[in-house]
Amino acid sequence: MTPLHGLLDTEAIRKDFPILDRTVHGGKKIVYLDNAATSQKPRQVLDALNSYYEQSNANVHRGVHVLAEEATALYEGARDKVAAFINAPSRDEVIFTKNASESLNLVANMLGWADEPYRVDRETEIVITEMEHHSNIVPWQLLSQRTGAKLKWFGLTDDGRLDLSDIDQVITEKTKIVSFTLVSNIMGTVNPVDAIVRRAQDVGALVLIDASQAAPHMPLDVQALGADFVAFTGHKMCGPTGIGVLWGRQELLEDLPPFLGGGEMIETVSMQSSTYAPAPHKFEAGTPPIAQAVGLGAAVDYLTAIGMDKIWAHEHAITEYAVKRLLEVPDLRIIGPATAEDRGAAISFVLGDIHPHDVGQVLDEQGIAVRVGHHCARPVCLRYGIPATTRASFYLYSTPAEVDALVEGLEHVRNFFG
Amino acid sequence: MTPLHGLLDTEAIRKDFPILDRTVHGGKKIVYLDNAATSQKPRQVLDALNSYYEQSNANVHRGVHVLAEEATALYEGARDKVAAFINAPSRDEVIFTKNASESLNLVANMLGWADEPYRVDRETEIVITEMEHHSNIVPWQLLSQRTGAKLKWFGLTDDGRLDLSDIDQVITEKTKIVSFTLVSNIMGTVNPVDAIVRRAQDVGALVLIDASQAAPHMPLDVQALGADFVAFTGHKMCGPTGIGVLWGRQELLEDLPPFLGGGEMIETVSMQSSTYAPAPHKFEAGTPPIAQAVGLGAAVDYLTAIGMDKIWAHEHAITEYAVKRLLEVPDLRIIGPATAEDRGAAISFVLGDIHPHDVGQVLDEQGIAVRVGHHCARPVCLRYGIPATTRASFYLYSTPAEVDALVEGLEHVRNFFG
Amino acid sequence: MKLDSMYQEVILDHYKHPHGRGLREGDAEVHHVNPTCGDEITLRVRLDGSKIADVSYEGQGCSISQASASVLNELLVGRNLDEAMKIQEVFLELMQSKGKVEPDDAMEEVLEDAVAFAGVSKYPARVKCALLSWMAWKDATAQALSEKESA
Amino acid sequence: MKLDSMYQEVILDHYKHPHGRGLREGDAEVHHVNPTCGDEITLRVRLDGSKIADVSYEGQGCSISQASASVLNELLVGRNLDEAMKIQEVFLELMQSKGKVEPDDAMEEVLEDAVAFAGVSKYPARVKCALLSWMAWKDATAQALSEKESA
Ligand SMILES: Cc1ncc(COP(=O)(O)O)c(C=O)c1O
Ligand SMILES: Cc1ncc(COP(=O)(O)O)c(C=O)c1O
Repeated sequence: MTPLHGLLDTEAIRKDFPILDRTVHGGKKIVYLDNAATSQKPRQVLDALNSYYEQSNANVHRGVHVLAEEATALYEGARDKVAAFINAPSRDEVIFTKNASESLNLVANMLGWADEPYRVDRETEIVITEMEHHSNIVPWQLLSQRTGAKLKWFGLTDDGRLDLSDIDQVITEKTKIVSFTLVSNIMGTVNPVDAIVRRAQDVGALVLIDASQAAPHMPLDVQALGADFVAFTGHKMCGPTGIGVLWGRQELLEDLPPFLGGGEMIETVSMQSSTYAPAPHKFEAGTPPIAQAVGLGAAVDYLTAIGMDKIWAHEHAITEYAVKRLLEVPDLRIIGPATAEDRGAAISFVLGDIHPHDVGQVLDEQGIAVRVGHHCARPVCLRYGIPATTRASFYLYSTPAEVDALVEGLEHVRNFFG
Repeated sequence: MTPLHGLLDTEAIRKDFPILDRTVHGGKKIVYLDNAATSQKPRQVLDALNSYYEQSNANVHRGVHVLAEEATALYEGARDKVAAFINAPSRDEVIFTKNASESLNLVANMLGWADEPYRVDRETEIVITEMEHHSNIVPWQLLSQRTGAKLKWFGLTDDGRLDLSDIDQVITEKTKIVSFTLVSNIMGTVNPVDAIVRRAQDVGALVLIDASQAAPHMPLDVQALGADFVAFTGHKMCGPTGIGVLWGRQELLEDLPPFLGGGEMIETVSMQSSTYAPAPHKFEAGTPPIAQAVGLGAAVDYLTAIGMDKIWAHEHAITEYAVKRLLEVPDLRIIGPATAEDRGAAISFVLGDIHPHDVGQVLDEQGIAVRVGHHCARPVCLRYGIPATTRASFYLYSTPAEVDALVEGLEHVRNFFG
Repeated sequence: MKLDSMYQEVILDHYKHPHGRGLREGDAEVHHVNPTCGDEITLRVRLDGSKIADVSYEGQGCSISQASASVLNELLVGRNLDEAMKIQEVFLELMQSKGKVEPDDAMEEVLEDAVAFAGVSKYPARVKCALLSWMAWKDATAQALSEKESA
Repeated sequence: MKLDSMYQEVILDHYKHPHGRGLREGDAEVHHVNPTCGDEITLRVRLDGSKIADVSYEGQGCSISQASASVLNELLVGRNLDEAMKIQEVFLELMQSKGKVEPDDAMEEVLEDAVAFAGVSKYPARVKCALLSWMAWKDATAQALSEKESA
C-alpha cells in the first residue's frame, strides 16, 4: 500500500476518543464506520459537559447569582463559537435547536405562518431534491398539505448526482423556498450550491441548506454559501446529542413569526397578548439545551484546533482509498458517486444480492460498525431500485487500516452467504 | 429551633451533588435556592451520561451493530423508567421532547391541525389560568391567533389560589382544551386537579397538566390525575438539560396528527407522501436527545431510590419552616399562599420597596442564589401589582440551615438599603 | 461462533429455498413494513372455513425476514386457525425472550423449524425482521375473518 | 466588599432622590422593557432645535435602572444632541467593558456621576438595567428627529 497524502495524525486524535478503545464480541476492537449517523465525542467535550454540571449549572438569562451568570456566559459563549465556526455575520443569527430536524421544521413552520412576501400558500411552490434526508422531506410534505403549496423536487442522475437539467422548470417564479442538502447522507454527494442559489435568487425564492453532513467535515462559511438559512446538528460533529443549529439572515429572523412559544422567547406577556424578544431568543422557547450548547462549543473548539481544511483533506484521502478498495470487492456496487470527487466520506453500496441487514450483521460480528437500511433517505433507494444499502462513513479519526478491515470483513460476508 | 419532622438525610444526599461544595465570592459556600429554575445534578446522573458517551454512543433504532443496539436499549430503557415513574399505563405513551415548553407546544399544535372531534378552531375555546408559566400561555395565544379560537382563563384569589368560582362559565361546551399547572412555579400553589378535570370531562374537553414543578417534588400518577396529557421537564428533576416529557393517552396519540416531521417519526416515505410510525416515535422527529434521556432515566432512578413521598415530606417540612421564618422578616410579604398547606417549596416574596434585583444581588454577594424577576409568570406580577418578586425554592438537598442563611441574608439586604 | 446461533442452517436453507413464495388468491391482503429498516411484505391469507387454505407472500428483506415467512408458510398452511394462533403466540414469546428461553422438546414440537429462530431473539434489531411476516399474517387473518362475518 | 463597587453612594443617592422623574410633555415617547427581568420605562424627549429641552420618564425597576435614568436626566438635559450622543457612546463603552475599563479623568469629565456605574459593568445581568433608560432615550430621540423631519 502506498502511503496516503493529507492524513491526520490519527494515533494522537484517537487518544481523545475514549470509546474507540472499546472492544466488542469477545475482545474485538471496535471499527466505527457509522459516523454519518453520529460521531463519537472527544474527552474535551465530555470534560466541558462535566465541568458545566459540576461547577456552573443554573438556568440562563434570568439570574443575578454567580451560577446563573456563569451558565449564561457559557451558553452565550457557545453561540459566539458557533457563529465564528460558520462565519456568521452576527452571533444573533445563530439559533440553538434540539437537532437539525427541528431546525428544518422551524423554517417550514415560519414560512407557513409568515406574512407576505414570505408566506407559503396554495399559489406557491416548494422545491427539494430526491436525495434529501427524511428530515428535509417530511416537514415540506406537511407544509404542503397544510397550506396547499405544491411540492416539487430535483431528480437524480444514475451516478448519484442532482439532475439540474430542468432547473428552470423546477425553480420558477412561484417558488418560495428551495431546501436541499449540501452533502447527501446516503451517497456522500456534494451538491453544486452556486447553481441552485443563483437560480433561486433570480426568482426571489429563499434558500435553506441542510448542512448536517457538511458542518462536521468541511469548512463552512454561511456567507460564501449565499443561502438564507443553514441547518445542522451537534451530534454528528463531535458534540452532544440534543443540540442543533439554525443560522438565518438577520432581517429574515426579524420579519418571520416565532414557532414555539414560551419562556425565554418573549419580551412581555399579558394574558391578552405578548410581544417577542429579538432573534435568536425569539426562536428559543423554554429552557434551552444549555449543557449541550456548551458541549457543542467545545466540539467546535476541538475541530477548529485541528482545522476543518485538514479534516476535509484527511477524509478525502480516506474516501479515495476506500472507494478504490471497495471496488475491488466482487459483486460490490457503489450507490452514488464511484469516485472521490465532489463527495464526502459516506459510501453506500450493495453486495450482490446479500441483504444489507445480513451484511451489517456479519460485519458487526467482526467488530465493524456500519449502518444498513435506507438511512432516512428512502426515495434514493426507490430511485435506484434497491431495498436498502450498507453504508460505511468515515471521520477525522478513521484510518486506512479501518478501510482494510472493512474490505476483509466484506470478504467474510461473501463467504458466509456464498 | 425545634427539630423538623420528615427531613431527609441531607448530609448524605448532598455528597451526591458535586456543585454544592462550590464556593463563590471569596470562599462562601453556595446556598442554592433556585431549584424552581433548575435543579442540580447528582453524580449518578453525570456518571450515566459519561458512561453512555464513553461506552455506548451511537444513533438509535436503525443499527445492527453493538453500539447501536446498546444505545437503543439505553434510550428505550429510559422510556420504561419514566413510564414507571409516572405510572403510565403504557411505555408507548411517553414522548421525549427537548423541554416542557416543547411538550406544551406539541399539544397546542396537534390540536390546531387535528380533525374533529379534537380540532381547535374559531368556534371553540381554550382555557388556561392566570398563574401559568409563559410556556403554558404563549403557545395558546399563538394557537388562538392562528385558529381564531377564544382564549379564556381562571383568575386568582388574593392569597394565590385559583379562583374557580366561575368554573361553569369558564369551561363550557365550547371548550376543547383546558391546560393548567399542577404547581405554580412562582407561588408554589398546588392546584385542585379533581375539580377542573371533572368539569372538563363533563363538557368533553381535553385536559393538559403542566407538571414541570410537580414531577421533581411529589409522587406523580398520571392515571390518578385523570388528565389526557401531562408535560414536564428533565432539568428540574435532577436530569440533564435538553430533555422533556409529554405523556398522552394512547388513543389520542394515535388519532392526533404529528408535529415535527423527519427521520424516526416515519413508517415509509416517498417523495409524494409519507406514513407515520406509531406513537411515541410519531412525535420524535430526528435524532432524539439520546444521552439526555439516559440521564433522565438515571435521575428517575435516583429520585425513586430516595422515594418521592419522602422528598415531598422533606420539602413540606422545609417549606413550613421557611414560611414561618420569612414572615418574621419585617416588611416581607409573601406572594402566594402564606402557609405550607397545598403548596410546593417555591416561595415568592417582596421586601418593602426594595426591588427584587437589588435583593438578589445582595444575597448573591453572600453566596445565596435566589431568582428575581417575573419568573416567566408575568401575569401573576400584574395581578398582584408588583414589578417582580424574589423567589427562594427548595429541593431534596435543602436544609433548615439554608433557610436560616436566607433569613440572615435578608436582614443584611434591609440594612444595606435601609 | 456466535453468528451461527442466528444464522442456523435451517434459516439459511429457508432463505435460499423459500416455501410458498409468490402471491396467490386470498381472502385478505395486507402490506407491512418494518420502518426501522424498510423491509416490506405483502401477504395474503385464504381461509377454508376455520382452516388456513393458503398463505402467499411477496416482499423484500433480509435472510431472517425471508426465512421467517417461508417457515410460517410451511408451518401454518393446512392448520386450523386455533392451532395456528397458538403457534403464533409461542413464536412471539420465543422471539421476545431476548435469548433467555432455551426451547425445550414441547416448544420444538409446536414450532418445528421455527425454533431455529431462538438465536435471533438475542439480537433486538433483528427480532422485528423475524416477526414481520407473522404480524402481517395475524393482521390479514383478522381482516379475512371480519370480512367473512360481515358477508 | 465587592458589592460596594456596584452600589456606589452616588448610585444609591440617585436611586433615593431621582432627578426629573415623572412624565412631562415631549416630542416622542417610547416604552422599553428589559425582558430578562421585566424592568420597564416610559420615556419622553423634548427637543428645542438641536438642544435637549427635557427628558422625562416613569418606570419601575431596580436601583441601578432607576439611578441610571436619573443620571441620564441630569447629564443630558440642556445639552446639544451631538454632545449627548457622544456621552451616550462613552457610557455604552464603559458598560460593555466587563469591568475592564478603569475610568480616567477624561472619561470622568464626560460622564460625571455616570462613572459610578463602572462597577456595574462587572455584572452582566445588571448591565441591561443600567442601559435601559439610555437605549430608550436613543430610540425616543431618533423618533423625535424623524418626526421633525417629516413635519
Ligand atoms: C410551571 C412550568 N411550566 C413550564 C416550564 C418550562 O420548562 P422548560 O423551560 O424546561 O421548557 C417551567 C420552567 O421553566 C415551569 O416552571
Ligand atoms: C443530511 C441530513 N439532514 C438531516 C439530518 C437530521 O439530523 P438530526 O437527526 O440530528 O435531526 C441528518 C442526520 O440524521 C442528515 O444526515
